[in-house]
Amino acid sequence: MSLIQAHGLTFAYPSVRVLKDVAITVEANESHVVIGPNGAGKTTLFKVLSGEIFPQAGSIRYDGEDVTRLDAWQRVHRGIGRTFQVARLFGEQTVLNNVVLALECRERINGSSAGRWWRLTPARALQEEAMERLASYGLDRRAGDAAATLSHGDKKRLELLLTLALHPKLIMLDEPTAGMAPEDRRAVVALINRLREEEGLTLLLTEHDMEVVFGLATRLTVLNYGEIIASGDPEEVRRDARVQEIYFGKGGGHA
Amino acid sequence: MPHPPQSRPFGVLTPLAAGLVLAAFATLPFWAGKGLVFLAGIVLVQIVFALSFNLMFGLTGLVSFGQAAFFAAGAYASAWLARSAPGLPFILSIAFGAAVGAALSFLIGLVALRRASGIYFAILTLALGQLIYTVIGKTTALGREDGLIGIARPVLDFGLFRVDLATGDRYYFLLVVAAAIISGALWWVWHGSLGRILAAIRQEPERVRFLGVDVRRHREYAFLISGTMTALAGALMAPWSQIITPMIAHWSYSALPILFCLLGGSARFWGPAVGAIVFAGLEHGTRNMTGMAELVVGGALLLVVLAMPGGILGTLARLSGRPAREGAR
Amino acid sequence: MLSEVLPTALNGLVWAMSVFLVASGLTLIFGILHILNFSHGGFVMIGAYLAFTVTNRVPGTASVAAFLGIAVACAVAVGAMGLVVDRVVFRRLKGVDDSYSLVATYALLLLCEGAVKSGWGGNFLSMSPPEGLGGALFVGDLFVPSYALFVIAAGVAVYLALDLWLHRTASGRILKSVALDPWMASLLGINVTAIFTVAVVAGFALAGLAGGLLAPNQSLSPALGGTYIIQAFGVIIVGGIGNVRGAFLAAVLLGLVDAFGTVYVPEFPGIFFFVAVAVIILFRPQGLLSGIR
Amino acid sequence: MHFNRRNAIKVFGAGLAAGAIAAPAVARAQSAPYKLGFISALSGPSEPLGRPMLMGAEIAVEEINAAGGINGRRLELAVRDSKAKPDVATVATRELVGEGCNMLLGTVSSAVALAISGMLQQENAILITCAAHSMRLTHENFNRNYFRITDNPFMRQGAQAKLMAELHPDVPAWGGLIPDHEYGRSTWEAFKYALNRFYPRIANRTPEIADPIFTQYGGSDYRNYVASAMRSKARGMFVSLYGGDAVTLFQQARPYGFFERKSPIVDSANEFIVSRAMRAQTPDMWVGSHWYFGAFRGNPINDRLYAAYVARTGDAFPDGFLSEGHAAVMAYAAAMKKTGGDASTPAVIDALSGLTFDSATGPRTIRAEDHQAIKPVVQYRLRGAQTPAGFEVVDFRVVPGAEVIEPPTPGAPVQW
Repeated sequence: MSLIQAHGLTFAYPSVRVLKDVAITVEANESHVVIGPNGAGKTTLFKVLSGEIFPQAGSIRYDGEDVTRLDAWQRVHRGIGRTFQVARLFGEQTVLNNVVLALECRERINGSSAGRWWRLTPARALQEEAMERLASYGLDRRAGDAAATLSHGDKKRLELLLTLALHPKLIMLDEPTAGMAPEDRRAVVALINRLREEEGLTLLLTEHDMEVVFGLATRLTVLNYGEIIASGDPEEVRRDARVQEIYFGKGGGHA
Repeated sequence: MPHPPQSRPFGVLTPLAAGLVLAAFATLPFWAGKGLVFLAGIVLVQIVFALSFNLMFGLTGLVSFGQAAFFAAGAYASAWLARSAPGLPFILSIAFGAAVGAALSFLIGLVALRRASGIYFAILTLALGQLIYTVIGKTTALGREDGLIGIARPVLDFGLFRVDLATGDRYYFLLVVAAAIISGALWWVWHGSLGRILAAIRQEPERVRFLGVDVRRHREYAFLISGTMTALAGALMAPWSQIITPMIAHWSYSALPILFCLLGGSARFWGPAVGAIVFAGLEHGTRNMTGMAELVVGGALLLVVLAMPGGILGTLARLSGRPAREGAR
Repeated sequence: MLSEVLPTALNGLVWAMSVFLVASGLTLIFGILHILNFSHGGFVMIGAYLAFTVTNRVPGTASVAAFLGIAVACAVAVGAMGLVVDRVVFRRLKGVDDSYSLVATYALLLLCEGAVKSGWGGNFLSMSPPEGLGGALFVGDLFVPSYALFVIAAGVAVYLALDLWLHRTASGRILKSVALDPWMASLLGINVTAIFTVAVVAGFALAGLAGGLLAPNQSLSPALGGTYIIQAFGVIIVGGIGNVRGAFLAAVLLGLVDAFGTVYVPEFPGIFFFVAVAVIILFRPQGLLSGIR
Repeated sequence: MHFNRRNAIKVFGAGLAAGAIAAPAVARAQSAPYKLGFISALSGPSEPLGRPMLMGAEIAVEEINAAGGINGRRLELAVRDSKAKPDVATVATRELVGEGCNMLLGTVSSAVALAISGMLQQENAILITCAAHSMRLTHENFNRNYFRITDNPFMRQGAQAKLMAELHPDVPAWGGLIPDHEYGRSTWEAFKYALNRFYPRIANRTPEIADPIFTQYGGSDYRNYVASAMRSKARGMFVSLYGGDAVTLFQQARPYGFFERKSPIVDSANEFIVSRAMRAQTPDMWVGSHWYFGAFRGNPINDRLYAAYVARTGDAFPDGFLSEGHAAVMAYAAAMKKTGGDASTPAVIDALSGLTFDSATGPRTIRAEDHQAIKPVVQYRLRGAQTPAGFEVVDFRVVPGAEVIEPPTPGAPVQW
């Protein structure tokens, strides 16, 4: 079943058209990676699909429902999560409180009393759940530190953790390994594959690093100047003549 | 199973200090002169004003330059009602002031937050505030530029007995109690679940949005709560000063809470209260240095801003090795 | 009714150019440093008081040339103050919250008022336009005070000079690149701190120039600093903050709105400026033009 | 680690405690001299009005003390700045009352006077205002603890319109430039009323009165108002802008040929404030004043006050606020002589009601009904000149107060 069906997506800034009539589908439980050279429109496509901005034309269906005009927060309620290229965290808050806040948001969405605005301190159960989640990502040692003091890789992991705390069905990861050391990248690839295989999540990603791309993609879409030029099985896409020409044309494995 | 680190939500020092200041305010009429008591009443109102403002400013990260409009709305609306219907219970006229402030801040928040952010939001609120200032100054029912004079202090009717707040320092004590209750309510909002979300919105609104929170709606909440409480402060001031002029809607009056917040430290709940008290002390201390007052107040402010970027409380916290902001514990 | 249109438009332009003279330095400093300088009006006021004193103390300063010379001298003097303010205040405001710089510069405004009061006293003062600008001219059928024309010309001249500087000179381009991305500019070997200082000194010099040129426009009192600042704020915000062209456009627009409002709806003097600012920001939240231009 | 916070609390505590000790200490001084509380604008835009008022009060106190005081006791002034803001004035008033000053004087701004007047009965204090002009003070908002020893718009603008009818019977077309607030409107109301009253009687003509032009307060550009005035058919112009706004208006009006086309110009209350700023550029106009020293030469109080002023400042043209600060002290002195030294509020109120006392403008009588003084209304004609001061007084008129005063209606609005 297709979790996301989008077609005709068009987005233009005053001086430049970034997306031109883009159609994309994301099947349930696939790991769909969007690649393309810088400026191809990957991040804009992400923004449009996640509801951060609205397209000027086109429609997006999520899980059978038309979500084109729904704001990001409403799509989150329906099970979409998203991380950013540069991790966005509450830097002044402790690592623990970052997670507790995400859990409180989840409780609010569920309408549970643990998320009501008049609660002075977060429910004990949420604090404990937060610690467990931190422990499973090896971040429990840093629970009391301000999030701003974390290393780059830990920040990205914490952001993923916040996103997962809401129990999404689909998560959109914008360059999840950007700026990471090779061993960290391999850990992220393993983690993402585990999420898909064990927890049944659907993933939509952008990525620059080809090793990462082919390590986790079950489907590959290539975007160039706002247009999709190929989409399908990663190996097939790799052999596509147009892709070879404009993307791998210079013979390298990196974009 | 791992346990959360021992959280020290609220230390013992802050309530102790707050209690001492409250005690100082509550006992003031017994050991200070009439002028100082009156000034202290104004400072209490300004504390409520600044604490309300900081919910939007220091917590949510919205800079409004038109907050005085809500203060004036509360003051004028309650005074106008009390004057038009003299028999009405005091609590109703106060509630009416707060309601008018709520309606106004709801409307302005709805429009301004939809259209502008950052410095544009600040100037938009400034322009809307100046409009309200001008309209008040041209409205005959509100006394035009000369304002409303001779606002009566109310009589509280408890059925069995009546308390005439016009006698002695009774209205002052009412102000102390009201300021304590309102500050307590604001404290609750600031530290509670809603406050945590508002603080998160200040730091990283996009992340909050992707945690499923309607960010604009929550900014509107902050603006609304802040505007309503500010109007409440205005409504409380009218019977105390017994005269209100359009000056309380002027932009320079909107600058006051910003000043208090930054002076005391906008990152901490009690910062604005400290700022209001210190600023009043500074102004009162220099009141007879005519001609020098601007130099002294300006110099002191500049010094504080340059030498104490976290405000007074932020600097005290840094000196004592605590984090600059509450919540990071 | 028609006979009112031209003079009203002209009066609107005089208001517009006097406010633009004040706003130009304000928007320049904001464009580069992102500091909204509350004290700008205070330094305009100091420029005006300096011009007043020099004109009255030094004999033979009644000519237009001397008047312009004095205005330039005021620009230099206030620009020098800018150098001090940059060292002592602005450099410490880097990286702190916008609202801190607002309060710091508000404190500076108080200091300006205090300084003027202790230097010149609290009495009102008045300065006449120089000989040759005191009278009036006929432009067609229109009767125009020559000093009013002079203010318009001065506003346009300052605008053109700034526009040329920013767009047609190497130093202007460097300034713009620093405004866009100081970090990138520093990588390219530009001394960003020095450029910031140049912008502050230029902005303050514009304040001094505005003070010198506008000294005969209205009475002088320690409250003068606050008189212009809100109008100038409105102009730079409506114009698109940091944008000199936008400020010029906005000044003309708001000047005309204010003038026609005053003449045709006399019951509400002074309200149209704020209505216009609110309406324009509601429809164009980023101002008429955006970015530094 | 919590050391610093605790210290901060100590500092706060100490500050508050110091205030507590200071207040009663000042109150103790009450037994020896009579203390008068002076409140006026000593900073801000109204400072040029409040300063001479204070000087006049100081001169009066010195004179009285030099002559042995009142009933053998000296007078003393406790001075507070109102900044022309009602809330600041309210703090200052309570402070003064707390220090034992029940006799207050001063105030420039009507808003400040109304604010203080409203709290007098509650605080058991008396206020004599020296310049606040609002008609409400002696009408709608009248209370027994309030006194005005100077004139009011009804008297001032009445005398001005009367004089115009006498001097310019051929100019029946009048207009006005009026600041858009209560003071501005009430001056215009009074002037218009008096034009309609005196032109038919004196000039035998019905005046043609144009709608006034309302101006913004504290603006930097008045050219559009000037242009509107130029279009008006009115020849005579009544201007009640004050201070810096008036200077700006006149400065911007001159090149339009305003003063050639609009004559006579009547200025409601600017004393020498405008001419001191504009010097040779001062337009030819009739100015309303509290007091002009040249009009009362030969009156020893007038001559001594003028001499004291010149000695202190070196300036030759004192503003009328000087005599009003002086007169308020003289009124209290006279009242206390009458009570035989009893400075209690009820006694002083009784003594002031109906009191006749001497001043730089000659004897003044405070009406018992509404506590409005019957005092001469002073006007002078000014113009720029090549004199050391830059201007000269060409002519002056003194109209006895009784000729132009309104009937007393305390508690009710003026009947126009």
